[in-house]
Amino acid sequence: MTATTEKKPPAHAAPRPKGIAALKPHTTTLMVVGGVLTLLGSFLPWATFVLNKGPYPAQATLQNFTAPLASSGFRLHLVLFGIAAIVVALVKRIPARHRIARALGYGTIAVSVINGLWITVEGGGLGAITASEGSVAFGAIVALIGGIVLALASRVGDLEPVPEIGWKFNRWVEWLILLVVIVLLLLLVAAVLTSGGFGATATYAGAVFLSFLAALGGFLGALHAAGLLGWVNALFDRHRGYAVILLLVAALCLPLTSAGTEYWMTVATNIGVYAATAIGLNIVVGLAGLLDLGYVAFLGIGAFVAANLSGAAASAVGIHLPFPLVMVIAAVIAGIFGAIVGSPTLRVRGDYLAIVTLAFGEIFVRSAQNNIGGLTGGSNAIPGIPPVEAFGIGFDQALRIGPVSLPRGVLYYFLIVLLVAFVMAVFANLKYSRLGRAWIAIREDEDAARAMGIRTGPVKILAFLIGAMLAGLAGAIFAHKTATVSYESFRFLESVTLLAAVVLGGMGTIPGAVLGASILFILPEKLREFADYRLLLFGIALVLIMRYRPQGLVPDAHRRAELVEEPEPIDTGGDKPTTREAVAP
Amino acid sequence: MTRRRTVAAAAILAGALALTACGTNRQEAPGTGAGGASCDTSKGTLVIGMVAPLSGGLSALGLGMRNSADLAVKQANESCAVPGYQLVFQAEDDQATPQVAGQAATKLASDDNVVGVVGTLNSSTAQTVQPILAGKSIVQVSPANTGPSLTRGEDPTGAPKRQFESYFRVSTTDLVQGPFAANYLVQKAGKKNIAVIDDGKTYGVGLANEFAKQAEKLGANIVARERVGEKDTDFNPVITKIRPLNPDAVYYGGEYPVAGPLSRQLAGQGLDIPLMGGDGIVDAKFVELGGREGDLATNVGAPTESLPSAAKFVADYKAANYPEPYSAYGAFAYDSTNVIIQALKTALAGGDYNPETTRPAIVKAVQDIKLDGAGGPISFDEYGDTTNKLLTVYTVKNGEFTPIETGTFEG
Amino acid sequence: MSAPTTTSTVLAASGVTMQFGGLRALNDVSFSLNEGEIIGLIGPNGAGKTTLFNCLTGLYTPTSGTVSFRGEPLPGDPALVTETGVARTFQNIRLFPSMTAEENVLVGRHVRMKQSPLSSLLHGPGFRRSEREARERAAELLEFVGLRRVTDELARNLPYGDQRRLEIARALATEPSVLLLDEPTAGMNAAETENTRQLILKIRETGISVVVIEHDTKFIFTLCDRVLVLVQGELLVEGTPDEVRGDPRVVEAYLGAPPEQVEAQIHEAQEAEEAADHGAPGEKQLGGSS
Amino acid sequence: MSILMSQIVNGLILGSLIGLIALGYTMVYGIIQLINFAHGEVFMVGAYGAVGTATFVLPTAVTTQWWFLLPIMIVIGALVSMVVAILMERFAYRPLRNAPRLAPLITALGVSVALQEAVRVFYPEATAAIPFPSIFIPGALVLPIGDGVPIQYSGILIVVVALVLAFALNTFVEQTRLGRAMRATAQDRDVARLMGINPDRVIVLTFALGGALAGVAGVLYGNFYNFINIDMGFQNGIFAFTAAVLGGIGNIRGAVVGGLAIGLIKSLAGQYLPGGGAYDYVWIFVVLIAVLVFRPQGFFGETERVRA
Repeated sequence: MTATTEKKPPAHAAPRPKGIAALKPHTTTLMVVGGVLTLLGSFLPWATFVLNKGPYPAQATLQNFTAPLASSGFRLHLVLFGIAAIVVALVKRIPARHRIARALGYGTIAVSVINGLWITVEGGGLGAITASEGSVAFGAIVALIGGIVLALASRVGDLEPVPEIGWKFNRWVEWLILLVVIVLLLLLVAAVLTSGGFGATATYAGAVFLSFLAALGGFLGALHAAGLLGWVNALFDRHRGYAVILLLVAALCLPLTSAGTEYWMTVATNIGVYAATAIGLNIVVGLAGLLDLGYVAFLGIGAFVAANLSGAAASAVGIHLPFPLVMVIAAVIAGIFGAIVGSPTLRVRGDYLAIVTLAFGEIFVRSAQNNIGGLTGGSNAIPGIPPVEAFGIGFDQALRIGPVSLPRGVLYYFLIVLLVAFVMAVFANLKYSRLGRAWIAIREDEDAARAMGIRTGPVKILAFLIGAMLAGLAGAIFAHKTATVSYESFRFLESVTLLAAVVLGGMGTIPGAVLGASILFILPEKLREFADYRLLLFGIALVLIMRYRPQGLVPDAHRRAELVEEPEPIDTGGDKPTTREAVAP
Repeated sequence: MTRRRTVAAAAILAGALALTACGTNRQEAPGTGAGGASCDTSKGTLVIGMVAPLSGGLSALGLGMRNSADLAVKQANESCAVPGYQLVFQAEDDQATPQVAGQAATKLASDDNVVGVVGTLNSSTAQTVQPILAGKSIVQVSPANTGPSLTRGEDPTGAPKRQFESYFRVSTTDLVQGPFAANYLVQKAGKKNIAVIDDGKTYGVGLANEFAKQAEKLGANIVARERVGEKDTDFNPVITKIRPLNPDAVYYGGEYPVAGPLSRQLAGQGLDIPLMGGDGIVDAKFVELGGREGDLATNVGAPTESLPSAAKFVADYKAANYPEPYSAYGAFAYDSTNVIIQALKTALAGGDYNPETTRPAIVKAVQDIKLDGAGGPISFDEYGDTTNKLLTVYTVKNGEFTPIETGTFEG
Repeated sequence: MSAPTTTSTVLAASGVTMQFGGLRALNDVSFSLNEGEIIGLIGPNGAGKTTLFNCLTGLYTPTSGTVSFRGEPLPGDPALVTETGVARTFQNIRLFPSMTAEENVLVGRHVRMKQSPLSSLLHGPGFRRSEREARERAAELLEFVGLRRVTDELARNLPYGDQRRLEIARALATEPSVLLLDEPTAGMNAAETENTRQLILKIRETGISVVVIEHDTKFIFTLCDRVLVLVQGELLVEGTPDEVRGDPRVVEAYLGAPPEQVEAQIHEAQEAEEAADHGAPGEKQLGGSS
Repeated sequence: MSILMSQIVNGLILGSLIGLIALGYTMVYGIIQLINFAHGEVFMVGAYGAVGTATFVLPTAVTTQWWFLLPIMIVIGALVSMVVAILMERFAYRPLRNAPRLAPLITALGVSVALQEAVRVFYPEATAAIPFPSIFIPGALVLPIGDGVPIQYSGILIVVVALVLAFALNTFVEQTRLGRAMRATAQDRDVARLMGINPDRVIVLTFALGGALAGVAGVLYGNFYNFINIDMGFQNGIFAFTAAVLGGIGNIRGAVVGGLAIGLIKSLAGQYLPGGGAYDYVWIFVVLIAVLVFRPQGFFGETERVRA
């Protein structure tokens, strides 16, 4: 948990204690000391004995002084942190040294606290990371001190602004760089997903995952502090069309990485379903500012429509239509319901609208549970929905193309990636259009929007309609992938989860909903130890986000309208990218 | 602000560390988990999975299942039940929703070391899990699914058709329990005007439907067919509605959290007639929550007192100090796990584990299994249903469920 | 005076009365606005000036009386009123704060852009053309009000005077025939006020008729062709600036009244308007156009 | 006839409970225009606090006498709910006083989920329903209409307490200095501040009062139904919110009348409308939507305010 918050510490908030200020001339020394301590910590043993549940990762009971190259896992991360800190301390030409040191320091602290705490708790006491029965292991403590010294150095020294890097290369070179960055990104995503191992035998998966995230946060923070992330971001903007295509290809290549297992394909497909739905919700909430608390019902309507047209034995309609047609019908029917649910917006505003949508959601769940019209299967659900088929291949089959074999579920994954890409394109196109501006204007000030000639009623209903259609599309895939559609999947809490995905990612932004949905799905998968507290933490997280970062992880800078206009962004050679600072990574 | 928070965090951390002091929980034989030091585990680790709701509203039942299955795995490790292998138990949360259940099942299915899965709790989650596990020939034994179609297809009575070779359940289906209850209530207890209420969930609706069918066949009059909300607490409107119809008994399809209060609210409205339910209401909490003297219930298997294996399970569970009670499906989860363990032993027969061959062998071994479980003798019919059609009628007497009679349901 | 000789009426109110519960905020107000004319609307706080604007723009439906545009009655929906050709600014600036200056103006182009939802979705050639035209027009308008340099700034980050001018640009983007300005110079210094005066004159030169609400009587008297004085919901005096300036009734009602009395009036009127704002469903129908 | 009467009795009892909870919704909304979604959970937490105290803290000698235990539990329930409500205001809502309107509403959702889960995780065996200490007042008054119309004594207690508390609250708000400060703050926070009222304190007071009433409702609920569970807050909270809207949000009499109306709708819809008990919940929401669309100011809606 420290891992996720350490990236953005409030920098120079508190007044500096006098005693520390005296150290100001010695920040370089402090950085070197911090780096060395971090290195030292990584080489010292971390656990005094082999824990009862099995050995802690990265050979925690061994010291690595004699074999520094044998470091692995979190200890390797610490080695890198330590070396980086020393390099930054000694090479004074590096810009924003203190800022980098701060990122490294927080990373080190987070990594040592996570692993130290885990060993302590699993080991039954502090003896597990200090000294016990003749063996000593002060790795966690020394590394922690190293991290603190690094952070201290940045606190004492003057924190530089994030430098802006204006490097420019030939278009082909920049394309190559982007390609490399995106391949790295793909590998990084795969590494995050697979970190900590898999299954019941991976005892410390949660710790490894959190530690990995913390280390990643530290490194990315350092890169950001050095201005490199900002520069990459500028590259993205300059070659937007190319970058978007690359990202899509990269997403389609995920099955080729270490995350290409049936399990992760299933998780990714579920994320995709929710992300597509959340983007639809983002139109309603993020753009038009209409809070919808029953949104998951549209996913449900799409799913039930698809289930009934799938030829499943338990469906009431019992006809089997081709899948593309089913998707269209599901979207249209969900859209019609969206317009119906949205129609009270003609008269009801704000919170009251939220309650109306909640009421619609509850009516849907209750009606579905009662098997209304025989269409929902009631409490028995609609099971046995056949998989989607194309060219004679069932989408639930594994795939073998020449020497490459892809796991089961990969076809659904491709399908959902394409759907999410489509939905994102819809969202982006609408956002930067007359309609999108009208939505945002309504969100900002409804009366003023009307005074500008916007017929708010139809425009708002259109938001509901389009959002619901996107959810309906996702629902059609959902029905086939899950093979069972039950009212239980569409309860109030699911609507709250969707809303949380939008809010967490950033309201009104394009990647926000995908990011939010990914986090809400991956965290519970990776942190099984905390399954009992899943919803508790979820509730608390909602409160904290609203309080400390209401704009979400990817804030809507809302100033890129001009960039989307040109399909081929022209390299205007603008040497001061003024929009840079706002798009924090 | 920042500093205050840092200080607070540090204080909490320090407090936490101080609590544990400088001790450790180091054990003599490290790395083997609880006990088991004497067993040969040289061939590696095999996993028994579970898919059940471990968080959210149904977690009471799910956690009871998890603990009970965990107990079975621990006992197997202690007794070296599977020579050469260490067994590990892996419980996955399905959040009581089908798509998460599918995800959990996929997770287990893509681990080659998974030899069998216990679960699920809900029938709707089972529908998602079945094909995923079946695709990998992983045996699934459910302690709690009651929907007849899971084993016998869309038309369970007219044209039964086995759905998945690898799916079994030790729980009995609505097709057995509902009619059995009807036989007792109509024929033995002589109730002729029965009001039937359910909670709208798979278990409750199925049970209530099968009960009503059989009761009508036996000549009883179903005076009302009502439904209460699964989160509802106020049943007075429903009771008022059925009161003028003069029922002499109420059959409730659902679980004890509703059944207890329902029974009490019946009395509160002056309807002093017995409430009868299925195994979902057989729980000490039923009485605490308002179940009255004379209320009836059916439960699968012979009474616990007459079964030494059941008494042993209860005692062992107590000794293991789990934080949650074993709840309604604990004993069946324990049995399901033992079914998988014994089948694994049979399938391995001293050989080495190979997912390609051992898994089908396990499925076959489960099909042929004979075991005395905590819920009674276990074996499976051609559909994967339990052949244990032994049921017991209980009544509440002196605040406890007391067996009245045990019998077998025939057709 | 440069009062135009043409007499064609663009906007006319006749007998407009607005009743909020027991309070009559406007009583039988009639006036007409001629092509290319600038009318000033003055009166003490709470005299009903903004209420009159709201009636003219369809935000309120008058209790009785009619408002007509070029002889046709105006529709009772602000959106349609704007489409017909009457645009306005607000007393307390109501820009879209987290949109850029350019986007604010683009929202003003809403009614003049031809872009169906489908073409918004597909971004075809027609879409690009209309979007390019809108942007060009927005750039011209920003240039016109002198805000070209802040095109990409968020509206909420603009200085106060710029916000006022941006609001005017946004209103102009709807291509109005009549522009209603509610206190365009409130809170401005002398230089900015003068700028605004020039801007309004420039707007008139493009053929747009203007009605200005303002407290600054000097500003009004030097800008307008005609001045209306509104007191306690009634049109007290109407005439050229010179006529109005000399009218004793104006001096008495507008300047001479004992301060307490003015205060009381203000209070009453404000309460009435608030009550109107809060009685949501009674007083207006949202949307309902198509 | 006796069916109709019985259903009306059922409706009035449930309705009084809902009205009692709705008071908290209506007051908070009246003052800071926040739909405090978590209010239903405050009601639930109060019930758990009281039951927990009776089960784990109080000596058994005390817990066997209902006339002694019940008042104690009511006070404890009120206190627990009050404290939770105050903490919630202080740490979740107050920092968002000037945030966009979506923010506090989403926060309220988060608080609601967190409170429910906190009880589930930390209260012993809270995953299942918890029996209320068996102190309920047994027996029923039977009105001699038709087959007899039974009214349980514990139900009568609910109606009486709800009406008394609502009346007391109304008097408090209309006739005391603090009550006037509350009304002034509801009208215009800034003006109230100018008049020497500390709006923060008034808001805390509002939360505290609403919380206390919810706590009382929680205990009465347990006493009537003889059990409590962690889901009771959500459903009854939604009902109560509906009641507050129905009565005209911000209006104390309206909340009580709205509550009674919801109770009656539920019991009568289950009896007379198609679908019976399976759809009673749906009918309540249909009424809610209809009211919001066609008469958003509710029955007593003179204080209706919609701030865009």
